[in-house]
Amino acid sequence: MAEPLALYRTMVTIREAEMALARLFADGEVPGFIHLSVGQEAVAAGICAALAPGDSVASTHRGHGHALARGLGLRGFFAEVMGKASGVCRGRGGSMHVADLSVGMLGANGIVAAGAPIALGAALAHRTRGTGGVAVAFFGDGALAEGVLHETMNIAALWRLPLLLACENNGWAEFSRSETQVAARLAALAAAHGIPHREVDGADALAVAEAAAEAVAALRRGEGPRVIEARTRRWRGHFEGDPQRYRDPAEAAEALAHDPIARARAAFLAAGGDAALLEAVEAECRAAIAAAIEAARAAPAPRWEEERMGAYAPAEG
Amino acid sequence: MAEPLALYRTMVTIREAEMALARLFADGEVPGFIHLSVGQEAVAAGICAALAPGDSVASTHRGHGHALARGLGLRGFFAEVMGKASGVCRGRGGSMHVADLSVGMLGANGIVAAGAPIALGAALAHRTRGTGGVAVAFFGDGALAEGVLHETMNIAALWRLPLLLACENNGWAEFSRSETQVAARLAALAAAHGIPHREVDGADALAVAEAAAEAVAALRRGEGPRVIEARTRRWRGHFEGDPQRYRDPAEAAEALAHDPIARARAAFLAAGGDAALLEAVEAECRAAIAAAIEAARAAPAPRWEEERMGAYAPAEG
Amino acid sequence: MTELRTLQAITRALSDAMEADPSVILLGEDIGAAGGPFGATRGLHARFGPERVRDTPIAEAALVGAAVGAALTGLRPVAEIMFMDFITLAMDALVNQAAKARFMFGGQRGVPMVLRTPHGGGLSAGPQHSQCLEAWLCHVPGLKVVCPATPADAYGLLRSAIADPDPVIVVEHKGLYAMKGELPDPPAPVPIGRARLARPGRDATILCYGAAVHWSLAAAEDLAREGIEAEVLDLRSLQPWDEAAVLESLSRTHRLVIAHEAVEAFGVGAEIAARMAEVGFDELDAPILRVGAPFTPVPFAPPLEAAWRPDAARIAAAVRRTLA
Amino acid sequence: MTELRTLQAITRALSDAMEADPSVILLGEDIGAAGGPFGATRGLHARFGPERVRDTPIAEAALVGAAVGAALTGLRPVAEIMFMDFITLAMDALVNQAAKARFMFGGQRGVPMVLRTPHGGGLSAGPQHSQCLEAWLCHVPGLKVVCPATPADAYGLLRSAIADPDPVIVVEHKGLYAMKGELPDPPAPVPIGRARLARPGRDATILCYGAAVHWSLAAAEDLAREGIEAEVLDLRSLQPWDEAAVLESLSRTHRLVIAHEAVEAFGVGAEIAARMAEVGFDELDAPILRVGAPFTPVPFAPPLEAAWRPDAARIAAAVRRTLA
Ligand SMILES: Cc1ncc(C[n+]2csc(CCOP(=O)(O)OP(=O)(O)O)c2C)c(N)n1
Ligand SMILES: Cc1ncc(C[n+]2csc(CCOP(=O)(O)OP(=O)(O)O)c2C)c(N)n1
Ligand SMILES: [Mg+2]
Ligand SMILES: [Mg+2]
Repeated sequence: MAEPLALYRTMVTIREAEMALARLFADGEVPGFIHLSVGQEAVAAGICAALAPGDSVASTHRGHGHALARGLGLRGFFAEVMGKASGVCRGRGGSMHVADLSVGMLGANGIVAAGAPIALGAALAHRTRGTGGVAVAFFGDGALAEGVLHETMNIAALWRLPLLLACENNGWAEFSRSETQVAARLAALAAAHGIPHREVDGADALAVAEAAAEAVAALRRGEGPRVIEARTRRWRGHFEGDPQRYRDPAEAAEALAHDPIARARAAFLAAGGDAALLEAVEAECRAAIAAAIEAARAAPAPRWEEERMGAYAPAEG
Repeated sequence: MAEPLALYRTMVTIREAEMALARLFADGEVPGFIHLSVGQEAVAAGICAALAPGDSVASTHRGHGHALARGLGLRGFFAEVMGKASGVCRGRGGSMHVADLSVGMLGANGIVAAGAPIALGAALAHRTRGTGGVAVAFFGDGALAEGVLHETMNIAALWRLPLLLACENNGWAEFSRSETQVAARLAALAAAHGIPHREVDGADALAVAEAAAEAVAALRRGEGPRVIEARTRRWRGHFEGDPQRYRDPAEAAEALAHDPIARARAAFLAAGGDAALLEAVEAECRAAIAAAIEAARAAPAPRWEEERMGAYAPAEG
Repeated sequence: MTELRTLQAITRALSDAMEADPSVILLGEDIGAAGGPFGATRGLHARFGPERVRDTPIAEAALVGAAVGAALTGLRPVAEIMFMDFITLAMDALVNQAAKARFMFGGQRGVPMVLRTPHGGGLSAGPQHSQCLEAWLCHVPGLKVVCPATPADAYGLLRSAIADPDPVIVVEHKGLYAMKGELPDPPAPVPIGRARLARPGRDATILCYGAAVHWSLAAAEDLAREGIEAEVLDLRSLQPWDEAAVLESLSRTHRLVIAHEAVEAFGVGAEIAARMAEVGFDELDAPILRVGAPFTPVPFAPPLEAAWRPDAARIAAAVRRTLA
Repeated sequence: MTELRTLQAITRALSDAMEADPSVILLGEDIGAAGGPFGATRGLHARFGPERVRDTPIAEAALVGAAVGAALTGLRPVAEIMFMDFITLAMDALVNQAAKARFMFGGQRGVPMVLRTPHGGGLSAGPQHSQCLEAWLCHVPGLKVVCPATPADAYGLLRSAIADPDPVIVVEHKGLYAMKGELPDPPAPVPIGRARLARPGRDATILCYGAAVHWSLAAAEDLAREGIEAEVLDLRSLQPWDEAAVLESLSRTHRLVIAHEAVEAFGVGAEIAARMAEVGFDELDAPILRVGAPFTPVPFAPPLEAAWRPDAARIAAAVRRTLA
C-alpha cells in the first residue's frame, strides 16, 4: 500500500512546482501556455503510487502532476517548461509535452484524448512482450466527448488489456461545465463495456491510491481493463491567465474547500503522525524545486544551430 | 401506421433489385464492388415507412435498401450502380454512394459510421430551421467500434435532436463476428447516454415499422434522439463474390430461416389478405426493375469529355 | 474606413452574415457565451442565441460531420476548429464527405459550409498547436482554401466563404488576430481566387500569404533600401489560386520567391513553383526559391521557434539570391 | 530468383520480419484468420498466432494510436489501414503523435511503427476507396513514405520500413497486388530514400512511382519506337526522396516529366518540380511537366475512371511536349 508520507511528498512536489510555475508564468519566465493541476494532486499521486518501474503512463494537456508523480525529474521538468536546453525534451516540447520515456512517462499531450490509444498500445506491448507491466491513460471528463476514447475502451475491453483508464473529473472542459458536454456518466459507459468502474474522492490521496492499487493488481492478474473516476476540482483557470469570467465564484470557492494536501496532512496528524515529518518533506520539496528553478534559469537557451537532432534518427555509420 | 402491402412492396423491390444486381454483378454488368442487404429488407422498409417527405436519411456501404425505401427511383438507381450517365449520380458514385438529395437521401457511404454525424447535422438543421423533420442514421453493428458514432450519440443526447439511430445488427462486420469487435451492447450504450433504445426483430417489417413510427413520433415531439436496434441477418457475403470461407455453414443456413418477405407474406395471408394482391405487387416490382435494368443497359456510358460539372459549382454568370 | 483588429473583422463578418441570412449558424468548442478561445465569436451568442451559436463538445469529427449534414439540409454552418492541428481529427468529414458530395452525387447539390481554423506559430504553443497544414486541404478536389493577411481580407474572404456554394476552409493566422487594419465602409466581400498586390515592384516577385505577407513587406522595405524593388503578391486564396496574377507579376519581374510559414517541403509553395516551372518557364530568369519552415515539427522554446519560423531576413536573402 | 506476385512479396516480408524479430506484430481489420481484405496477411495468423496478428475492430484512430503506444513500449507494430482513404480517420495519431514524438521529446526515442495502406484506382471502387493521399504524409516532418512498384521493392521497402527506427508509411497500389515479378534469393531489404533506374534513356527523364512506373515504362516503350529515349526513374521513396538521383538524371536529359496517379495539384510531383526548378534550374531545357489526375474526386464508372486516371498515353504526350 501507498505510504502516506510518500503520497504527501508527491502532492507537495506537484503543488509547489505548479504554484512556482504560476509565478514564473506571471513573470514571463514560462513561454507559451500552461494548464495547472493545482487542487487535483491527489489523483496523480495516488494513481502513480500504484505503479512499478516499467509501467507506462500517457497523460493530457494538464500533465505536470502525472509527470512528476511518475518520477520525471524536477530539473528536467522545470528546464523544459521554461524552454531551456537542459529540459527533459531539450526545450522542444514544453508544458504540454513533458515526457520521460525512461520512466514510462509517454508524454503530456496537446490533443484531448490522444493519450488514451497510446496507453492502449502500451498495454498491448506489455501484454505481448509479457513484461507484467500495465499502462495508465489519464484523461479529463471533457475528453469523454472524443470518439477515440470510446474506441480505446472498446478495444481494451475486448482484448482484456492491462489498461487503467484514469478519469480526472473536475467538472470542467475549458470554459464549459462538462455536464453540458458529455451526456453519459462514465460509470454507465464502463459498465456497458463490461469494464469495472470505481469512483473515488480525488481529494483523498489514500483513497485514490487504494483504488489504484486494487485496480493495478487486477490488471497484473490479467483481469482486463479498469476505470477509476476521481471526482476532483480545478482550482485555477483552464490555463494560467484565464480570467474565468464563465465561472461562478461560489463554485470556485467551494473547490478550494477540497484540498488534498490539507486533507492528507490532517489525516496524517490524526493518525498520530509527527508534524515535523511533514514540514521536513515540505522543506525538502521546496528546496528541490528552488534548486531546479535556479538550475533552469542558469541553463542556456536552446540554440537551433546546435540542435543536431531532427525529426528522424540520425543516419547510421 | 405502415400499411402491410406498402411494406411488402418496398421489401420486394429491394430483394428483387438486389438479386438482380447479384446476377448483373456476376455477369460483369456492375463494376466495382457491391454490398447487398438481402435478408435485411424489413429494416430499411420499416424505418423508412415512418418517414415523411422532407425527412433525411444517411446510410452506409450497404445502402441500396435504404435508398430504395426512401424513394430513390429504380431507374436512377440501376443506372448509377451500373455506371451509366443516367444514374442518379451520373455514374460518379456507384453502389456505395447512391444519393438523392431531393428525397432527403443523403447518400450511401463508403466510410463506416460516417453517415452518423451527417444525420446528426441534418437533425440539427431540421431543429434549427423548424422544419418539423427528423433524420435517420443507419449503421451496422460493426460500426459501433468507430468513435464518431459515440460522438454522435453524445451530441444528439445533449442537444435532444430529432435523430433516429437505426442499427442493423446482422452479427457481422465484414469477415468477423461482431461480438469479437464490439464489447458493449448498444442497449447499454444508449442507456448510458439517456437515449431510449428499442430492440426489434429485423425480419418483421411490421414490428420495425411500428417501432419506427413510435420513435419518429417522439422525435417530432422534440423528445430527443432514439435508438432502434434491429436484429437481422446477412444472407450473402460481405460483398458480392465473397467466398465466405470464414462463415459457419450452419449460421449461414440459419440466417435464411429469417426471411422478412416470407414472413410478411404469411402474416398478410393469415390476416385474410388476398394472395393475388401480393402477386400483383411482385409482378409490378419485377416489371419496374426489369424496365429499369433495360433502360440502364440502353443508357449511354458517361463520357468524361461531356462531364461539364466538376468538384465545384459552376462559376456564376 | 474603420480601423479594427483582425479578430474584430472576423466577428463582424460572422455577425453580418448571420444578420443577412438566418441559415448561417456557428458550431465550435467554447464559441458560445465564452466567445471562443481566441474571442472570434464574442457577443454573438448573446446576439443570436444558443440555437445559432452552438457550443459543441470536444468532438471534432462529429462537429465537422454535422456541419456537412446541416449544409446538405439547408443550413450554412460555420464550424470552428480551435487549432488547425486538430483538423487531423476531422479529415474524414472534410475530405471524404464535404469535398466529395457535389461531384460524387452527380452535381445534385454542394455542401455550403465553412471551416474556420487558426494556424501558425509565434506563441510558443508547441508542436501540436502551431502547424500550418493548408497544403493538405489544397490537394483535395472539392475544398476551397483561403488565408487572409489583413482585417479587410479576413472580413471579405469570410463573407465570400459563407456565401459560397461549396465548402471553404478559412485559415486564420493566430498571430495576426490582434493586428489592426482598415475595413472599408461598408465592409465588402473579397472574391475567392484573386490575389492582392500588396506592394508593387519590378525586380522580383515575392508570393506569400497569411503572416508571411507581413514578413515579405518588411523584407521588401529592407530590400528597397538596397535599391531592390520587390513586388509583394498576397495570394489570399490558396485553392483556387490566382495563377494569372502570379504569371502577370512574373512576366514583369522574371524572378520568383515564394514564402510561407508552413514547412517548405510539400507545402503550398511547391505547387506554385511547380506550376510556374511549367507555364511560367519562359519568364524565369533565375531559379524559383521557396522560403518555408525546415523539416521538423514546430519547436516550443522561443529561440528555437524563432529560428524555425521563416522571417523577413530569410525572405530578403532569398530575393537577393534570385538576383545574384 | 523467385517469381511471385506483389501481394506474396508483402506477405513474405511480413513473415520474414516476424520470424527475425519477435517484437514485430501486425494490427488491422480482418487481417487475422481472414488473411486481410486483399490477402496480404494470408497464413500469418495461423503461423504466428492471434497475439501477433491482431484483428482490430473498425476503429482506425485507436488502431494507429495503439501502434504509436506499442512502438514507444518496445514493439515494432505494422498496422494496416484497409484503404488509404481511411487514413483520414487516423491522422491525429500519425501526424500529431507518431511523427512528432522523436523531435518533441528531445530525441529520447523514435516510434518504430509501420503503416501499410493501399491507394489507387482502377477497380471502380469509387471516390472513397481510390484516393492517393501520399502527398499529405510527405509534408509531415517525422514520417517517412515509400511506394513500391515491383514485388522486389514491395518486399525490400517493407523490410526496411519495419527495421526503421522512425514511423514509415508504406503505400501500396492495390492495382499492383496481382502483378508478378522476381524476388532475389535471398530477398533483400531496399534502402529507404533511393530511387531505382527502371529504364535508362537520354532524351528526357520520366520520374514516377507506384503504378505510374508501369505506365511510364509503357510510354517509354512507345516513345522508343519514335526514336525518343526516355529514362524512367522509379522514385520508390517519397519522403525522403532521392534528389541526387533526380538531379543526376536531369543533368543528362535536361527534360523532366513527373507522373503519378494522385491529383496533380499539390501532389508529390509539385515538390519535386519545385525543387528541380530551384536546384536543377540550370539543367532544364524545357518546362517541367507533370502528369497527374485532374482536380476532381475519383469517379466510379469505368469510362470516367479510365479517363480520369493518368496513363501511358498522357505520359508519352508530355514527354513529346517537353521535346517539342
Ligand atoms: C482535440 C482537441 N480539441 C480541443 C482541444 C482544446 N482543449 C484543450 S483542454 C480542453 C478541455 C479538456 O477538458 P478535460 O478533458 O475535462 O480536461 P481538463 O482541462 O478539465 O483537465 C480543450 C477543449 C485540444 N487540446 N484538443
Ligand atoms: C472507416 C472504414 N473502415 C473500414 C471499412 C471497411 N469496411 C466496410 S464495411 C465493414 C464492416 C461494417 O460492418 P457493419 O457496420 O456491421 O455493417 P454490415 O457490413 O454488417 O452491414 C468494413 C470494416 C470502411 N469502409 N470504412
Ligand atoms: Mg475536466
Ligand atoms: Mg454488421
